Parts: sequence; structure tokens; C-alpha cells
Amino acid sequence: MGLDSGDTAWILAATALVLLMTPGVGLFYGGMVRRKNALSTISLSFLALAIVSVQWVLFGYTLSFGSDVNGVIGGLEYTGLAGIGLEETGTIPHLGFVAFQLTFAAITLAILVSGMAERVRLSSFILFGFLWTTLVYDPLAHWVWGGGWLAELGALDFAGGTVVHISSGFSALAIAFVIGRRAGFGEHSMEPHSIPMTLIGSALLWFGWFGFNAGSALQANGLAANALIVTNTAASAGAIAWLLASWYHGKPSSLGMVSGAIAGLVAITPAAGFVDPLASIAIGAVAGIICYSAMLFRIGKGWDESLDAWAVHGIGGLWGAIATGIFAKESVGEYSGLIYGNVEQFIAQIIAAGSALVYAFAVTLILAKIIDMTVGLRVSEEEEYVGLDISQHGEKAYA
Amino acid sequence: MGLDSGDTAWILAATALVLLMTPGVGLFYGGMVRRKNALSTISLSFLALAIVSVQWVLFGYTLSFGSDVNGVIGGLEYTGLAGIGLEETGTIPHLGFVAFQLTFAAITLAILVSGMAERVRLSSFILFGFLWTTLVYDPLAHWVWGGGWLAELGALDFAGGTVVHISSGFSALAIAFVIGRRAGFGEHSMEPHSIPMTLIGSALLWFGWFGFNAGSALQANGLAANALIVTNTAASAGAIAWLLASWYHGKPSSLGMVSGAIAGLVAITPAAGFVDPLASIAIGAVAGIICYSAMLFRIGKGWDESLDAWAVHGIGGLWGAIATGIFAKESVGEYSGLIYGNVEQFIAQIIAAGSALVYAFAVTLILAKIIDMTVGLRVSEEEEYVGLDISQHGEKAYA
Amino acid sequence: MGLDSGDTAWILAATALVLLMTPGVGLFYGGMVRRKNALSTISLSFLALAIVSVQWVLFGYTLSFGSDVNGVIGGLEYTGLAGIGLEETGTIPHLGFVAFQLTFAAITLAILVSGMAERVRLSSFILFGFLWTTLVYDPLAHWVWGGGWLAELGALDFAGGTVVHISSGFSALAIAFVIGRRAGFGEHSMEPHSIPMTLIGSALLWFGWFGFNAGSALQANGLAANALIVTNTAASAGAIAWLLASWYHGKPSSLGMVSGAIAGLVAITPAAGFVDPLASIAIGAVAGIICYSAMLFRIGKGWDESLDAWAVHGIGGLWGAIATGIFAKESVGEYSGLIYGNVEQFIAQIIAAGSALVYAFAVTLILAKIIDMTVGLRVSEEEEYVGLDISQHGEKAYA
Amino acid sequence: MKMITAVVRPERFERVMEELENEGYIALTATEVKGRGEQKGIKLQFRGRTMEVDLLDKMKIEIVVDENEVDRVIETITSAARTGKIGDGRIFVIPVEKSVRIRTGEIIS
Amino acid sequence: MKMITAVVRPERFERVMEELENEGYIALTATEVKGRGEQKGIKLQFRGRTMEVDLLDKMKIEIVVDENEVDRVIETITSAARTGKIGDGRIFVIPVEKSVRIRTGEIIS
Amino acid sequence: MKMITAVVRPERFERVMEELENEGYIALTATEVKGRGEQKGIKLQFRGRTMEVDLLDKMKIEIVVDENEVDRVIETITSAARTGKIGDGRIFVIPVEKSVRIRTGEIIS
Ligand SMILES: Nc1ncnc2c1ncn2[C@@H]1O[C@H](COP(=O)(O)OP(=O)(O)O)[C@@H](O)[C@H]1O
Ligand SMILES: Nc1ncnc2c1ncn2[C@@H]1O[C@H](COP(=O)(O)OP(=O)(O)O)[C@@H](O)[C@H]1O
Ligand SMILES: Nc1ncnc2c1ncn2[C@@H]1O[C@H](COP(=O)(O)OP(=O)(O)O)[C@@H](O)[C@H]1O
Repeated sequence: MGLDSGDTAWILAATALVLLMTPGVGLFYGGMVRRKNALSTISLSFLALAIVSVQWVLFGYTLSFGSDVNGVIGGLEYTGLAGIGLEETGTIPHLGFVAFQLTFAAITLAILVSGMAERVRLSSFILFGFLWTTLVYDPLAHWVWGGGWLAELGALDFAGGTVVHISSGFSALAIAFVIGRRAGFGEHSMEPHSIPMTLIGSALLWFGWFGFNAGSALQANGLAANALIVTNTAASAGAIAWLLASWYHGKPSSLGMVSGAIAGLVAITPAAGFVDPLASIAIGAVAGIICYSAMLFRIGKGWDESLDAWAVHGIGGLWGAIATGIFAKESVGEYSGLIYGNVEQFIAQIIAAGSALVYAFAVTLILAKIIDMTVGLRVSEEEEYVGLDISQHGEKAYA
Repeated sequence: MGLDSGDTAWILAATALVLLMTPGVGLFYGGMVRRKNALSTISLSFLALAIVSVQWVLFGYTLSFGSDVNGVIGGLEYTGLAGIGLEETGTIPHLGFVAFQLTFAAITLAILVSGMAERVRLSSFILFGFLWTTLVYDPLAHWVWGGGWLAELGALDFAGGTVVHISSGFSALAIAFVIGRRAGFGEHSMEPHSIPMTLIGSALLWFGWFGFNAGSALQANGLAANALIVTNTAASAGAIAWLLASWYHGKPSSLGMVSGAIAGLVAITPAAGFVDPLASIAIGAVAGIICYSAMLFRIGKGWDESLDAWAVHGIGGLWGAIATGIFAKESVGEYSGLIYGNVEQFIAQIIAAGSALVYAFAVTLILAKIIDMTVGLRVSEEEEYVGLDISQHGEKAYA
Repeated sequence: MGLDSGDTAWILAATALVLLMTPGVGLFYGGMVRRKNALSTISLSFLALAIVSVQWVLFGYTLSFGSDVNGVIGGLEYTGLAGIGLEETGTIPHLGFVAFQLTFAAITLAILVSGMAERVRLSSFILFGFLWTTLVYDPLAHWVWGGGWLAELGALDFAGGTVVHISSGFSALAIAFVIGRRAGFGEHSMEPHSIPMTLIGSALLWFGWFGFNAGSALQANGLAANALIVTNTAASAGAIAWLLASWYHGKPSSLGMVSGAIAGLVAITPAAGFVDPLASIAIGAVAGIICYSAMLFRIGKGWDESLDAWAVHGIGGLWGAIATGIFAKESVGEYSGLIYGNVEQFIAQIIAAGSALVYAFAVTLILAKIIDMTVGLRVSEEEEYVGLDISQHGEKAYA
Repeated sequence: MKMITAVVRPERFERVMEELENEGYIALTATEVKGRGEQKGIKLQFRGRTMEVDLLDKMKIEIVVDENEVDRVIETITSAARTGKIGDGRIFVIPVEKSVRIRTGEIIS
Repeated sequence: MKMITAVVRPERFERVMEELENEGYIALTATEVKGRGEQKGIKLQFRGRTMEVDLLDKMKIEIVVDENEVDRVIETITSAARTGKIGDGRIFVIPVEKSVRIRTGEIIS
Repeated sequence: MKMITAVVRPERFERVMEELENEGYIALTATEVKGRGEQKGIKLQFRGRTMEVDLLDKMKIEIVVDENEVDRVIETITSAARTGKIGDGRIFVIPVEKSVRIRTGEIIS
């Protein structure tokens, strides 16, 4: 096909947009924790970016996108990005594709912070993060996008509902189970120390998500534009739905509004290149309500999956995967879903989502358990009481 | 013409840039209010985005850009974006155009928050916002850009000086008159609770405005580059002018500096595709001084148009519309202005700006009055005293 | 060649990205100062942008990129951007190139704030900034990129390691020497008032740097993609390296982590179009360690180059210039470095970096001294005690 | 000497400062506090339910003066801070046994 | 009257507020403070070294009550704020010579 | 017992803490406050006019000690906080009638 400068311009811009989402998650989370853990929480996002960036160049990319080995993992030909010069893949530079995909791997790890916020040891997070991205993210990316067995199955995941959101959401839950509740959880309130910081994070996420979803078209064309507008619509519908649902139960919080927007964004992610704008209203609105309910369920259960990655990314991603199988419309992305009579697609979606869910949850549980039993995942009681900013970083967020 | 991937890449990126401006306005405003209304103020911007996004997909777009009906409104053929597939309009995807325009509609409503900040009921804002965008924004967008009567007249508005800024600025004033002054206004000082937040908002606005103005070329070409550089220059000249003017009167505040930048950005908006860089210095600098004077005038009058949308967007937009008629240069955008001897253009600009002003102000006044008399626009005295964050959202911004 | 819409789309987007870096530097610095100087510090970045933007249009661009006069400065043919219409240079609009380059000039001045933070007079900064960009930045930009003598010499500087970082870093040191230490420096601690603000700034810098380096390809192609991925990798390696180094010495601070990221970004800047991803790991990691050591050295010396522009930009830029001469790889950017046997390139790099360093340091020292002796560079003791926000701007950052 | 501790509405703080200054009482120390009065703050109606906002922002002012100044200070603060509505605040007078100026070390009694 | 000044853990502040309310002590003033106890805060182990975090966040509560209420208030606060671990805080009782309600100007007792 | 309330420059706070610790006075409570002294803060010259900055950031330290320790505490604070320039602050001594350790409920007198 040859390089297309327009497609390349878009993939470069989209990569920048998605890159910003990782610190965006950090701010989103950082505002929700207590003041004494603000820096820790934001820093773990930056660290996720730094660790995954280096790992991706060294061998993450090749594990994900190297030539397929038995449907489960990529070969090692791109180790250290060897042999990738300035040439193109499709209509964009191969290195542009590498960089774009890298930003997805990075943010996925950053989302996981939710399950261990305010209590994880810095050194253990680094170790865990490095292993998790290698053992969970890279295989999943290969299965779905790298020519692995889920791709073979015909499962659709436009921009990472399964690979990014189901995997991170359920992994966060697994970690939360292993690391245990924060001291005082359920006994006294743990109010967000700066909701404006969370709103800034949300703004960056909404903004970056245009790169996430519309960039996943890998071309600057009508499909990318479709992905962009359904992304925005689902976010809006999700925000309104969660707001109304929480209004019904009490006060319509601004935190609920942006959580709903993220829920909508998550749910539209796998569907963005397959559904039309009207469907995206439904997908977003249902996401807002389902994820809000999941959050209430989690709180009811007393699970301290602290910043709701499970409720928003896990459950939102699951709904998105299924919704793709429901609403996919041939004129948009060449595939049809349940409402157009295609049961098979619907089933493929469920199998893919379920497999990713089980794989991510199980491997994370084991990995977290091993780390916890060896080097220890959690800080000491005193360190937690004092806060991670001082105990892990020797810093205070605000003077 | 066929799809151009470069133009498409630019419109996608520009859409993302403008999208970020809406939360940007939220932060810009949010920093200026008192701590107890910080979340409310930021949230109203997010809500403006969510409401308008859904309305736009459902029928806002077709009211604005559907086939012309008597010069006043668009037809209904694009209801629910029906019939808009992946094909292009001009050289970009039709859905890309829809999304780009959407971001303009959203930010316009967000600017209006200025006139009701720190006292509007959340539910009434939602109702008001939905009606305002339908009754004021959509017709105006149609008149100027959708083939309506102002387009026929030959009025120039490159990126929305009339549609976005005059309309939102004067509407904000109308709302301020209907809703009344904040309790304690004029009696005790109401200091901005976080000017750094306002500066962050300004940074996002300046950044996003490149998409706003240069994106309005709808192509990635020399005209877009011209729009970009005059945008930056006018912002800079505006910042310097307001700074110096306020220095002369007292201390050169940072709030003044960024207000001047926004004033410059507003003023160059209608002109960006018609004037050259030297003219943009004049346009920006004059905007800084005029808008600063308008703010002093407003304060002198005791009007509580609280965050100066009228002074900056209304008056700045008016000046920009007129300035377009003065400085337009044929070699840039094919039209000539007053200094090149074209009186007609100058008059067309004044008619267009005046019509938009009157229409927006009058309809907003009536709409706000009706809502105020029925469901009530304003919170109770106690709710206002306690602050909207607690009374409307049940939240505190900072713990 | 004719205009390429894809290349143009990328240069427009990249310009927006780099634009955002200037307020990004403001936030990065603003978080590190004491609360009483927060607005002043952020505002100086905005002011740098405003001043340089106007100067650039008037004569800065022509001094840098006008036709070469004896290898030292550009001619005056583009004064007021005269004669630059909508036509292209290479494959992008000439005005796009002007705007892109402008953003580099602006951020360079903003970086300088480090050397005078918390004590410079607002009016003197404006005067200084205007003269510095004219006397130091414009000539250097001409020497390296505008066809001046360093370009002739064959020195490589892909995106501004020499022009932007060495020049600003060493100039900041010169100013720090002239203006003197902050009152109380070394006697009592001066803790950063908001590290989250610094982290937000870092996020914007990392994001914008993709435009800075990948935009410098001036085309949307494989080279741009290479620049983008090496940029991200070096940032990550720098963050990890500084974190580990500071961990070894005490606690791994989040401030160290992002300082390391910036160090990596600085160092990769001149090299981004010449080295491959594996080299960028080395360049970034070494930058993290060298710049951290430089910071310790500076503190040991009792130099109050307050926000470490010298340690991070000056020393990081120096290392980057040399590293380009070491790691340049023919298959990436057509040049070879020391490890591929090309000693000449290595020497050219050292000469160029050294010349820029000496020129910037010397001229800045003289300029600062003259301003200090005439109008005075520094505020009075009382003004410094009260803080620059109140004394220079009449404002408080937070109410 | 006595320490007069006044808890006032934040929006009246400026006026209290000015009035005190007019009366010649310049020196004072101010703290941002939160308070709840006997009436338990403010009650809001929300969808049929009543919601109480009990901790409201207040400013606390501490002024140390000679015994014979106490009444005038109280009067000044009271008149400047009063709105007549619930939440206007309290003034407490506490004995001070010794007062030292750090700059000189002198004891002010 | 007496001013009861209690410095408590911030995470116990809510509970103290509630218990006081249950006992009928509604009015109070609260301030965010930092404190260091006799044990010099909390010691952390870090790579073989000991690091002390001596200034910890606390909440200070001030309640002015009649003399005969003092013990009950102390008891209420003590039982609500106690965890039994170092850092639970202190209560100090200070004499108040006069108390004025700004809204009415009346002197309370 | 006495409560020693000192208002000091924030930049001297650390040093005061250290000196107190050296003298064996570990326990204390600190609050960020704003203060205005008799000299009405700091006067700045601005374009021919004088501008007053009257409310400046200060740190308030409260230490409750036995009566016989009072003078040594005052001395320690005074020497650590003094710069000799306007704005160094004040120390006030207030009687404390009772002191309770919440952790144990014991009364420290
Ligand atoms: N007994 C008390 N002890 C401590 N603080 C008090 C007491 N009574 C009132 N306050 C303080 O005064 C503020 C105003 O009290 P409130 O009862 O609402 O005012 P009033 O009844 O005088 O109008 C409260 O928020 C609280 O900070
Ligand atoms: N003598 C004192 N003077 C002032 N404040 C004190 C004093 N003793 C304790 N405090 C306050 O009480 C808090 C808790 O003290 P700590 O000694 O840790 O508690 P305890 O020993 O009662 O468990 C301290 O952080 C400090 O704010
Ligand atoms: N009479 C007073 N009552 C309450 N606080 C006071 C009083 N005098 C001084 N202060 C506090 O001490 C601080 C320093 O006072 P200042 O008069 O400037 O110091 P000095 O005269 O001792 O050098 C003030 O900002 C204020 O917080």
C-alpha cells in the first residue's frame, strides 16, 4: 500500500493523545485518595508508563505482535525492536504502530493501581507491574490483536475492551483480594482529597480516548470519524445515566458524572468501529447504569477494590464486549450483531470476554499471591497510617 | 473531491483539541469561584458537553446543518444522524464534520455558566441548557454556517465569533439579569479560590483554540496554518495588552493576563482565516483593552455577570466580527475589509453581529425568565450560602 | 515538492503539542516553588509565550530563518512575516513552519525562569526576556537550523538539544549567579508547595514532547515515528534511572522520577532523528543519572539555580548533543556516530555544544548584569518575603 | 491580659479586621476553622428529605489585649460580625498569664 | 465556663462529632492541626535506617461548656477517640471568663 | 499546667521544633495561621503608592507543660524564632486546669 502521510499524521497524534491518558488515570485516581497518598497514586501511573515503555521495546512488543506461536504468544523476532526500521506496516510506519500499541499496554497497567491504592509497596508494584504486563497483557494483546486464538475465533475488539478494560478491571479485583482492605475501610470515611484533580484527570481521559478509539482505525478515514463520534456520544450518555441513577439514590455527585463518562468510554471501546451513533447512546447509557450498580454491589460486599476499576473498567468492558455483539452494524464495520440476526458474533464476543476475564483474574491472583508471600505486596501498618507519600517517597504532596 | 487522509487527520486532531476546551472552560471558571462552588462550576461544563453531545446527535446537527428551510433553520433529514455513513463531505468524513461542529456547540453552552455561576440549580441548568442549545445555538449556527440568511448576506465568521462568542457572551448577560446577583455581591469580596486552576484552564483553552480556529479551515493547508499563527499572535497581544492596562490601573494580575489572552483568542476567531499576522497583533491588543474596559464597566454597573463571559466573549466577539470587516485581506481569505476599501463587508459584519446579539440576548432572556417563573432557576438562600457543591452535588471539592 | 496535507496535519498538531509545553513548564516549576510565588512562577511562562510570540512575528523569525548573513544571523526579509503568504516550504505551509519554530523559541525562554524564580521583578523579566530571545535564542537558532555556521560545520541537532536546552540551561545558571540566592536559601527548607501541580506539568511536557521531537521531522513519516518512540523510551529510562539513583541515596521521590523523565526527554531531543530505540534506553538512563548528579553537585556548591534548569536542561542537553555523536545510526538518520566509527561527527557535536554553551552563558551573564545594574533584576527584600504573587501581581494563588 | 477568641462568618472577616483596625486593635491572629452551632448548622430540603450541613466554614480570630480593653474589642467584633441570623458565632474570653514579644524577648503584661 | 480543647486522630473526628451530638453537645469549633506526641510520632524502617515521621495530622476540637458538663464531655470524647494506640491525643481544659453570642450580643452565663 | 501558645514565622518553625526537641519538649500541636502585628504587616512601594500586606502566614505552636517548665520553653522558642525583625511573633501563656491522655484516660496534672 505504501506510506500515507495523512494516516501517519493521525497515528502520531493519536499516540500522543493516548500517552496523555496514563498520567490522566493517575490524576483521576490521585484525586480520589486521601491527601497522604496523593503522590503515590499519581506516581504509580507514571511508573506504569515508564516500566511498560522499556519492557515493550525490549520484548513486550514482540511477545504481542511477533509472528504467532500456536495461537498463544508472539515470536521473538522483534526483540529490542530488532529489524524494525523506518518502513511501513499497512499505510503507517511500523514504529508508529509499535508506539501506538505501547500506549495501550501502559495505561492498562496504570488502571490496575485501583486495586492496591493507598497500601502497595513501591518496590513490589514495580516488580508486579513488570511481570503482569509480560504475563497477562502481552498474551492477551496477542490473542486478540496479534493473530492469536481469539482473533481466529472471530471475536471483535476494536480498541481494547477486552485486552485493556476487562483485563485490568478484573485484575484489579484479584489484587484487591490478595492485598486486603485498607486499614479503617468501612470504619471511617475516606473522602477524596481533591475532586477537581479527578475532574482534570477525566478531562484528559475523555480527550485522549479520541486517540484510543479513533486511532485504532489505524487510518484517517470515515471509520476513524465514526469511532470518534460514537466515543464522545457514549461518554456523554454514560455521564448522564450515572448522574441520573445516583440522583435517584441521593445526590447527583460530580464524581458519579465523570465515572459514568468513563464507563461509557470503556463500553464503547470494543464497539467503536462497529456501531453507529444511535447505538452508542444505548451502549453508553446502559454502561452508566450497570457500572453504577456494580459499584454499589462492590461496596455492599465490602470489597475494597478501592477506585472502582473493576466496576467501571471490568464490568464496563464486559458490557462493551457483549454490546459489540449486539449492536454491530454491517455498514459501519462489516460485521453484524445480534439485533441484525447474527447470533454467532454474539457468542464469539462472550467467549472472548469470558476467556480474557478468567485468564486475567486467575493469573493476577496467582502472581499477586506469590509476590505477597515472597517480597510482600503491602506496606507495614505504620507506613500505611503515615501514608505512602511519606513512607514510600519521602515527600508530601502539598506544603 | 474524495477523502483526503491529511485533511481528515487534521479534523480528527482538531476535534480532540476543541473537545478539551469545554472542560478547559470549566477549570478556567472553576478556579475563579469560591471553594464551596468549585465542583459545581466545573461540573456544569462537563454537563454542557454531555447534554449537547446527545442533543447534537439526536437533532442538533440536523437543525444546524440540515438542508436550509427559509434561511432560518435546517431540515430534519439528519435526525439521529440518519443517512450519514462513512462517506465524506468535501475532503473529510461527514461524521468528522459532525463531530467537529459538535465541540463548538458544547463549548458555547459551557461559556454561559458565567452568568449563573454559584447560584444556579443543577436541574434547571440541565433543562435550560438543553433548550438553549436547541433554540439559540442551533438556529444561529444554521444562519451563519448552515446556509441560512446570514450566510446569504455575505457575513464572515471563520470559526465562530458570532455563533459561539457573541451568542454566549450576551446570553450570559441575559441570564445574569434574570437570575440576579449572588448573595453578598458587592458587600464582601469573593476571591477566586484557585487561580492556578484558572491558569490550567487557560492553558487548555489556548491549546485547544488551535483546533478551534485552524480546524475551521476544514483542510490541512496554508489557510489552516495562517489561522493557527494569527490565533497564537492575537492571544499573546491580548495577554500583553490587558496586563499593561491593568498595570496602569494597579497591579498586573495573572488573572488579567490570561483574561487578555482569551479576549485575543475570541477576537481573532471570526477573523482567523481572513487576516494576516500583523493584523492579528492589532486585533488581539485592542481586544485586550476593550474587554478589560468592558469588565470595569460591568463592575461599575454592579452587574453580576460573574465570570465575565459578557466582557470577554460578548464584547471580544463583537470586536472580532467588526475587526474581520476591517482587516480582511484578499490574499489570505479571498475577502477584503475596510482598510482595503470594502465598506460592504464591514457593514455585513455589523449586521450579522448585531442580529446574533439581539437574537441570543432576547431569546435567552425569555427562556431564562420562563424557567425561572416555572421550575425556578436559582437555588434557595441556604443552598447558596452552604455552596452548590454540597447542596447540589452532596460533595466537597477538597477534603 | 508541493504541499502534503498529511505532513501539514502533523505539523499543525505538533505545533499545538509544543505550544502546550510552555504552560507545562510553568506548572512544572509552579508546583516546586513556595505557595507565595506560585502565580508568579506560572505566569512567567505564559509571559514568555506572549512576549516571544509577538517578537517572533515582528523580527524573531527573520533573524533566525532569514537568508544567512555571514553565518551568524538571518536577514530581514521576513520582518513582520512580510512576503510569507499561504505557500509552502518543503511539503508544509511556510506559516506552519513559522508557527512550529515559534513554539520552540517560547519554551526556551520559559525554561530560564528556573534561575530567577521567587525573586525576579516582573518588569525586568519582560525586558530581559525580550532581549534574551533576540540576542541569544535567535542567533543560536540561526547557527544551527537557519543555515548558520554550526549547520555548516555538520553538527546535528534534531529538535533543539543545543538551541533549546543547552542554551536555556546554562543561561539559567548565569542568571542565578547575577541575581543571587533567594533569601533564606540554605538556612531553612523551601518545600515545593504542590508536587501534584509539578506532576501535571510533567504530564503535559511528556505529551508535548512528542510534537517537539517527532514534529521536527517536518513530515509525517517513518522518521517522525522513530523520533516519537525514542522520545518515549528515553523519558521512561530517565525516570527509572533517576528514581533508582535517588532510591540508593535515600527515598525515591516522585519529583525525582519526573525530573528523570525530563532529563531523558532533554537528552534524546538532539538525537531523536538519528538513533534507534535501544540507543535511546542508554541515552535516557545515563541522562537520568548524570542530571541527578549535576543536581547534587549544584546543591553542594550552594548555587541557587532554583528549579534545576541547569542540571536537567543544561547538562542533559550537553549529554544529548554528545550522545548524538556517539549513537547516531546511518539507517535511521543518514549519519553515523562514534560507535559506528565516525569520530568527526562526535567532534562536531562537541564543538557545537561547547560554542552554544559559551555563547549563551556569556551573553546572558552580561545581559543580566546590565539589567541588574540599571533597572534592577530583583525585587526588594520585603517583596521577596511577602512573595511575588502579592508584590508583583497583587494576587493570592489560593483563597 | 485576656485572649479574645472570636469565631465569625468568613464573609464578615474582612469587615471585622477593618473595624478592629479603626478602633486601634491592629494585632491579631486568624485561623480557618469549621464550626457547628447549637442549631446544628443549616438544613436543606432535598427531594422531600432534610439534609443537614452541620460543619460550616468559619474564621477564628484571636486577640490578646489588656483587661480594660476587652469590652471594647467584644463590642467592635460583635457589631462588625453580626448579621442577626443563625451562625453569627461566638466570642470567648480566656485569661492570659504572660505575653512575650519574641523579637525583643520583653514581657508585655 | 470552660473550653475543652481536644486533639484527636482525624479518622476519629467524625465519630467524636456524632457521640458529642448524641450526648447533646452540638456546638463546637474544629481546626486541622499537626501534632507530635511525646513518643515523637511514628518510626519507619527504611533500608536499614530508621526514619521518624513526627508531625502527624490531627483534628483539634474546641467546645465551650458549663463547668459541670466538663467531665461528661471529656468522657464522651475520650471514649469516641480512643484506639488504645500511641497518637490518640490529649484533652486540655482552659478557663473561659466570658462567652458572648454575636447574633444577639447576649452574654452567656 | 500551662498552655504556651507561640505565633512564629513559618520559616523558623522547623528550627523551633528542633530546639524544643533538644530541650526535651517533644509534644506539641501546630496550626497554620495568619497574623497581623501592631506594625500592620509589611509596606510595599508600588508605583509611588504604598501598599500594605497586613495578613502574613505564621505558625502557631501550642505546648502544654508543667508550670515550672514554662520559662524554659519560652526561652527556647524565643531564641529559635528570633530574627530581630518585625514579625517575629508572640508567646502567650494560658492556664490549663486539666489535661487528659485519651489513650489511657489518665489525668495528667
Ligand atoms: N459552645 C461552643 N463551643 C465552641 N464553639 C462554638 C460554641 N458555640 C458556637 N461555636 C462556634 O460558633 C459558630 C456559630 O455558632 P452558632 O450557634 O451557629 O451561632 P449563633 O447561635 O451565635 O448564631 C459555630 O459554628 C462554632 O464554630
Ligand atoms: N503536651 C502537649 N501539648 C500540646 N499538644 C500535645 C501535647 N501532648 C500531646 N499533644 C497533641 O496530642 C497528639 C497526640 O499525642 P500523643 O502523645 O501521640 O498521644 P498519646 O500519648 O496520648 O497516645 C499530638 O500529636 C499533639 O498534637
Ligand atoms: N495582641 C496580639 N494578639 C494576637 N496575636 C498577636 C498579637 N500580637 C501579635 N500577634 C501575632 O504575632 C504575629 C507577629 O506580630 P508582630 O507584631 O509583627 O511581631 P513583633 O512585633 O513581635 O515583631 C502577628 O502576625 C500575630 O499573628
